[in-house]
Amino acid sequence: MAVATAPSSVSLVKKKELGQSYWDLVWYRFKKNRLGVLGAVLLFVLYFSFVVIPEFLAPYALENRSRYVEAPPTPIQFLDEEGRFQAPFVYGLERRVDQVKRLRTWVPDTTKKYPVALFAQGDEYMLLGLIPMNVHLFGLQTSDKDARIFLLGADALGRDYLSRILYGGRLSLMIGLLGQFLTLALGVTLGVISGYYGGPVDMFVQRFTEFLAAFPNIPLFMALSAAIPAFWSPITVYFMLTIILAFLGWGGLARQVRGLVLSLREREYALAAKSFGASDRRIMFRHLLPGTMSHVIVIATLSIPGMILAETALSWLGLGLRPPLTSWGTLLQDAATVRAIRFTPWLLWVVPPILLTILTYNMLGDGLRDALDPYSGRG
Amino acid sequence: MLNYLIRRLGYALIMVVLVSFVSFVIIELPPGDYLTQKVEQLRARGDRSAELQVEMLRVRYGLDKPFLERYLNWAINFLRGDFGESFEFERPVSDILGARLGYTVILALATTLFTWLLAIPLGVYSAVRQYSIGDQIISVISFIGLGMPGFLLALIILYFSIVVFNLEVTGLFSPEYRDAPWSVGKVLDLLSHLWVPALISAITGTGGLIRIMRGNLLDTLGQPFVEAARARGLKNRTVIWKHAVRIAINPLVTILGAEVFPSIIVGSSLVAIVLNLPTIGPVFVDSLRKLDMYLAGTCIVFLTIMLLVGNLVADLLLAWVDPRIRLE
Amino acid sequence: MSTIPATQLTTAPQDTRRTLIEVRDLKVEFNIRGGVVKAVDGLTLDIKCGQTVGIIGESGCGKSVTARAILRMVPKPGKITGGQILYYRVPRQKKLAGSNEVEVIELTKLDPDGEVIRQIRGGEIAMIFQEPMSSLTPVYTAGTHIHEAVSLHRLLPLKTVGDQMVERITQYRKVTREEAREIAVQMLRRVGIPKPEQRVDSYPHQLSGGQRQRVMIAIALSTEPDMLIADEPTTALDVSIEAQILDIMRELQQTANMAIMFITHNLGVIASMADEIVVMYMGKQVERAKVVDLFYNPKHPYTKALLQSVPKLGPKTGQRLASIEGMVPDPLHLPTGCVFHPRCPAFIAGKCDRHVPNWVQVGDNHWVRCLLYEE
Amino acid sequence: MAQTTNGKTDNILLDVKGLKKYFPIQKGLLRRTVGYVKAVDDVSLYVREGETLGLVGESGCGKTTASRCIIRLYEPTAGQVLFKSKALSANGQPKMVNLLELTREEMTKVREEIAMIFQDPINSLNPRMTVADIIAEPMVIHGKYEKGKSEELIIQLLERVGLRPDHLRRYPHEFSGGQRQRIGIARALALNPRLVLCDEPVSALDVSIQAQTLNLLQDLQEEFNLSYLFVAHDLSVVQHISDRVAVMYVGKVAEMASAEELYANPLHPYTEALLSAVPKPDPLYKSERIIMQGDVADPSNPPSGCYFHPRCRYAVDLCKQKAPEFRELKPDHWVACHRAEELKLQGI
Repeated sequence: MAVATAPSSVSLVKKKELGQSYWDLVWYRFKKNRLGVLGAVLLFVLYFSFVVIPEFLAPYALENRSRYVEAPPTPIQFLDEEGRFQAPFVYGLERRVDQVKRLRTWVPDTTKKYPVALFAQGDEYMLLGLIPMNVHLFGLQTSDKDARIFLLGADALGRDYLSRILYGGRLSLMIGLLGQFLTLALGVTLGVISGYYGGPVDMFVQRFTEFLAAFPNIPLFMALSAAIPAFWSPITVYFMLTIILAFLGWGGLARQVRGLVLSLREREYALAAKSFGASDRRIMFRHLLPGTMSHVIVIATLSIPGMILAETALSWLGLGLRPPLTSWGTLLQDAATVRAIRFTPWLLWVVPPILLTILTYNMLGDGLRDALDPYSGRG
Repeated sequence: MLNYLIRRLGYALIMVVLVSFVSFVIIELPPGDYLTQKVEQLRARGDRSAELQVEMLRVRYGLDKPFLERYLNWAINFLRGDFGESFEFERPVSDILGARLGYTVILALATTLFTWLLAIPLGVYSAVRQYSIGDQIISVISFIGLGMPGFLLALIILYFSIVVFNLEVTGLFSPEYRDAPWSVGKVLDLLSHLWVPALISAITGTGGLIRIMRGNLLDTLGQPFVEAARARGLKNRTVIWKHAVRIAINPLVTILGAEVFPSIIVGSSLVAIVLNLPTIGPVFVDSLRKLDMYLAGTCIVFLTIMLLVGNLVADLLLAWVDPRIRLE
Repeated sequence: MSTIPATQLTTAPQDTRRTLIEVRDLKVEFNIRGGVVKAVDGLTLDIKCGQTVGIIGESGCGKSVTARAILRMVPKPGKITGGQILYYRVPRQKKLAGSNEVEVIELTKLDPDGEVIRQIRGGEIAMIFQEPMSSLTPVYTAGTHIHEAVSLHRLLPLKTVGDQMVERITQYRKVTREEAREIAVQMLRRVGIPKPEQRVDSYPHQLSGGQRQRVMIAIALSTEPDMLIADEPTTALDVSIEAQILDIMRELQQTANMAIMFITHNLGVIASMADEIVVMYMGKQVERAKVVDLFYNPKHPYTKALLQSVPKLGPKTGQRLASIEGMVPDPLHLPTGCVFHPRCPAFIAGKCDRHVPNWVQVGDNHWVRCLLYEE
Repeated sequence: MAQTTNGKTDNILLDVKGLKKYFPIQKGLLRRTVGYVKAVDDVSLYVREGETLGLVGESGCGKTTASRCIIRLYEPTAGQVLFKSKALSANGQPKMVNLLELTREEMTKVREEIAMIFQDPINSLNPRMTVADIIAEPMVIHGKYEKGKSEELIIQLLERVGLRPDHLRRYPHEFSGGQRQRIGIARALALNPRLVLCDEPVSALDVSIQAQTLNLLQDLQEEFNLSYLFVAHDLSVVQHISDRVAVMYVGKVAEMASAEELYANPLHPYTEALLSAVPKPDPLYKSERIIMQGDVADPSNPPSGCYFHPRCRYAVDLCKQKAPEFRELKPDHWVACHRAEELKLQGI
């Protein structure tokens, strides 16, 4: 007998959540989880800025090269040399050779000042692939074609690194969603069928997932992606990679869904539906599937970051996406060497957005996990 | 029991053969082989005799033979202890792996020990003092660690040690000790490098363990037998450790088997690549990238063996610690 | 109707009159999100040596919490917020020396994790639980469980030979491993487990439900406690096993002269086990009486209704069951006045919903909390 | 038409003959079947129209499995389940059919006539559906749901079982156990069945709620001329609600008779012991208690002969060797015991 909880759960739910549907309840619970809501909001912002409008946010086009090879970040200045407050501007860059370290570096050229403006005109682009525009969130207001603003520095081809991170996010963030979508479609369908009917499908799902489990995971990823021919077009490679991620991911999901269906199938409400003559399809999709959805959503949310990371890691190792495709993984290729860290540490700026994405997904997933289980009587 | 062992081992053998074959197929999938890559490199360098040289190598490595024959040859030699030759290093696979095995094992054991010794007590504390400040701090840290990919963390640590502290932390030894014979100084030097992978595993590896331990223990603490033990007049500490933790820790044994043994071969290869550690992981990743098939194949086979052995050991261990489980 | 036979079981006459536990106006509250649940609200009772006190009530009425309060094991977030639990204790050492000197311990004042309460728990007041399936730690054998209890609480005399070559017991020692095992085998035999020498090494999953509950009883009694708290010990068992367990409990009580606090919702079980019964409803005790009195002359409308709502075995009457209307109220929003008034057939408007009834005596050892009997 | 157990075909609604359900025990990688749990092992019983047959026994005796086999939630291993169906007859005259031989479509039709009430008031209602949806579900399945008309019917049903119309849009978790059981009862009545299989409908309820629910079931029976197969482990409840009672032990029916007869003059030693074991809510009730030794037999490895013989105090050698036949010893009093004639057993 649950001494402590017996009085609590039922009555509490009753008071505040009277006559609400399951999803209303979930929403009500989720809203109260501050970390989860924060995760959801941040994720929305991330996807909006990296997937929908990176062209607008980025000051330059993806392949906009300049002579400023490996230029360090140029901070926005508000004070001129005499310390007077001014409209924001950046200095020009000047090449200097450091005799001691035998390095070529860039230093601010205080003789050149370029004012920074919001909604500045710059490289042409198509917003959402539809609307031709040339306005960027910010940029330099100057006629000097050579002037650049590098908030996060420039890479080895003199391209603005901030712009590249913004563009690169699109592929990295989408691969997680796409891959997860495929995984869900495969895993849930096969899982439900396998759990409900058993038989050959069940055998196949079981043996396949067992085999995948016995196969070392990371190498399988790598071996499969290594098998993608180098001459394929980048887009094909991208989709192949998505399919590989989904292919390796569905087994686990199917197994979990199978387990859930197996337990739900013996619930008395499923038996009740059967006793009234409900068809198998109706039992599966009206009674069993909704019961698994909450878990599926949580699992899916929590495994998207894994997919994003897999892309990042594979591309970083040169086994995933390859240039000219720009993703966080390919950007990492330039950043993750001891030499790069020593001499161009700003290239590591690609790491924070990756971490932020992973963290927000985890926050959202954790919040959902609590919210989707409203009968648990927890917090 | 013996029956069970024989069946499990037979099953494992089939699995190893299957996995090794499939991995060979997968490595075979990309068009061309290691040598086509090499030819291109040599050509790019303007080496005129490339074609001839490569043809010789092709015969030497048996790459001119059909796939199945190559696999069978390699598999039979494998049983004799000859794992083939690495194209990249032009040395026997066993030499390459053997040289790195020692460090890999040391690193795997050290990080595992460190992770578990840290995670279990923290998980127990977190569960026993549920919702206390300590629990919340541990929860937040483990939550972050859970999502933190090791190789990115390694990059961050590298950044701070190089750019901020100007410290050399890559590798396992400083240059002056790298080829020196073992001495107290060398051991100290090793320890001064070992903290980086240890720290990384502490952050990334403990998170999940702490969460699992906490969850399991909370479930167990709610069980009637815990209350019954308390009602017998046992000390709180005895109730928690002897009755609750003893049960809650069982599922972790499975994780131990599935993680520790494979990690001896490729324990966090990505971290090892970033930190330039002399372990098997980086070589393995590189061999996959370069289609160095005998090296890659050997690694995969050993990895599979380790995984299967790990699972078997975990199952045996579980049956040993939990009398409810019977092996049949 | 109200004739009480004088032969209510009293086996050890000298010891029975001594009060062992006295609960005075006990209050236990659970501070949960959304409010305070008064799990136990003003409970008063006493338990004498060798006596069985039954507590009955429906789920959530606070009977299990009461039992845990005595052992200071109220689960979080519950707290004892008022009242006293007095324990009239003869310390183990003195008892073994033959002394009957009683010391009074206020259990409610003890540190719930402290040394004193831990000596009492299991040693002097033992407890068995509803779930025999999960009340034994799955990785330890029956023998290990008993050993654990015995080595904590049981003392054996350390004999010394004194001046006049007479054996004297001057000290006590803990039992050894071998002795504990022997005790375990003995105890298992006493609770009727077949082949105890083998069963002592059985793990819980190798035992059936009935056997597990016997092992629980064996553990509880292995320390020779003064009182046993049995929290629904047979609810999870089948009738045939239930009969076996109840039989064993009755028999052991008579030989060991223990006090038993027997908690159940089953009127049949309580009728055959208890000397005195406390009826609880929503954390409050509504009636207390000797068992025959309660069954043949119930006073409180709730008790009456409860007795009439259970179908009885025997010649069929064809009558409908008298049911209690309505439902158990929300513990966070208890009715005003008497908590039972919305469901009470004897409800007096303007009185029962306004005034909280007092605990009044209506007969020899018969108490009731109902406005019908006040004034 | 097949012959019924007792030869009388007049008013028998459900006639179960030799019903068996063996669950295979599978082991190993290849799921080899190494044995069977004989959950239901030759059960014969019948239910007349408008009456209640109580099916009583200890946990694991197969009573729930048997009731589920009748409506083919589990496919029985062997046996016959004859049911007098109106839905399957062309001329409106009820016709005896063997449910186990029906096609899927035919079985679906019969399911309108047989409804089921489940034990667990928490698990038997889909937590994601409103009360209205739950009660409408059988109608939707059988294509009988009409907007407006059916909603009215659902409201009537709700009121009939003692719930309010404003409960319609709520979810199961907002109700107490007793109320949930009422929802389950309303759902069972949605298609106007003739037979209701009640699987421990009150054992999860508190005493006071249990009485309410039993009364409701009795009222509904009278009102709608329902027949009940009432599965329970509580002998007092079964006696209270049943016209006739069948006692099961390890997959077999030990005894079946009218409630009065069975409780007063049991013929099977198991029934006798069971009756004596039930604690009576009367402190002055004294009788010789028969304590059955040992535990209920394991249905995957039952004893030889009569399954009850290891615990039976009247067992003789014959009981160890030969399984007794289930026979009609007195009119309408069936028993499976070799020594039923000679024993003088004590009832209540």
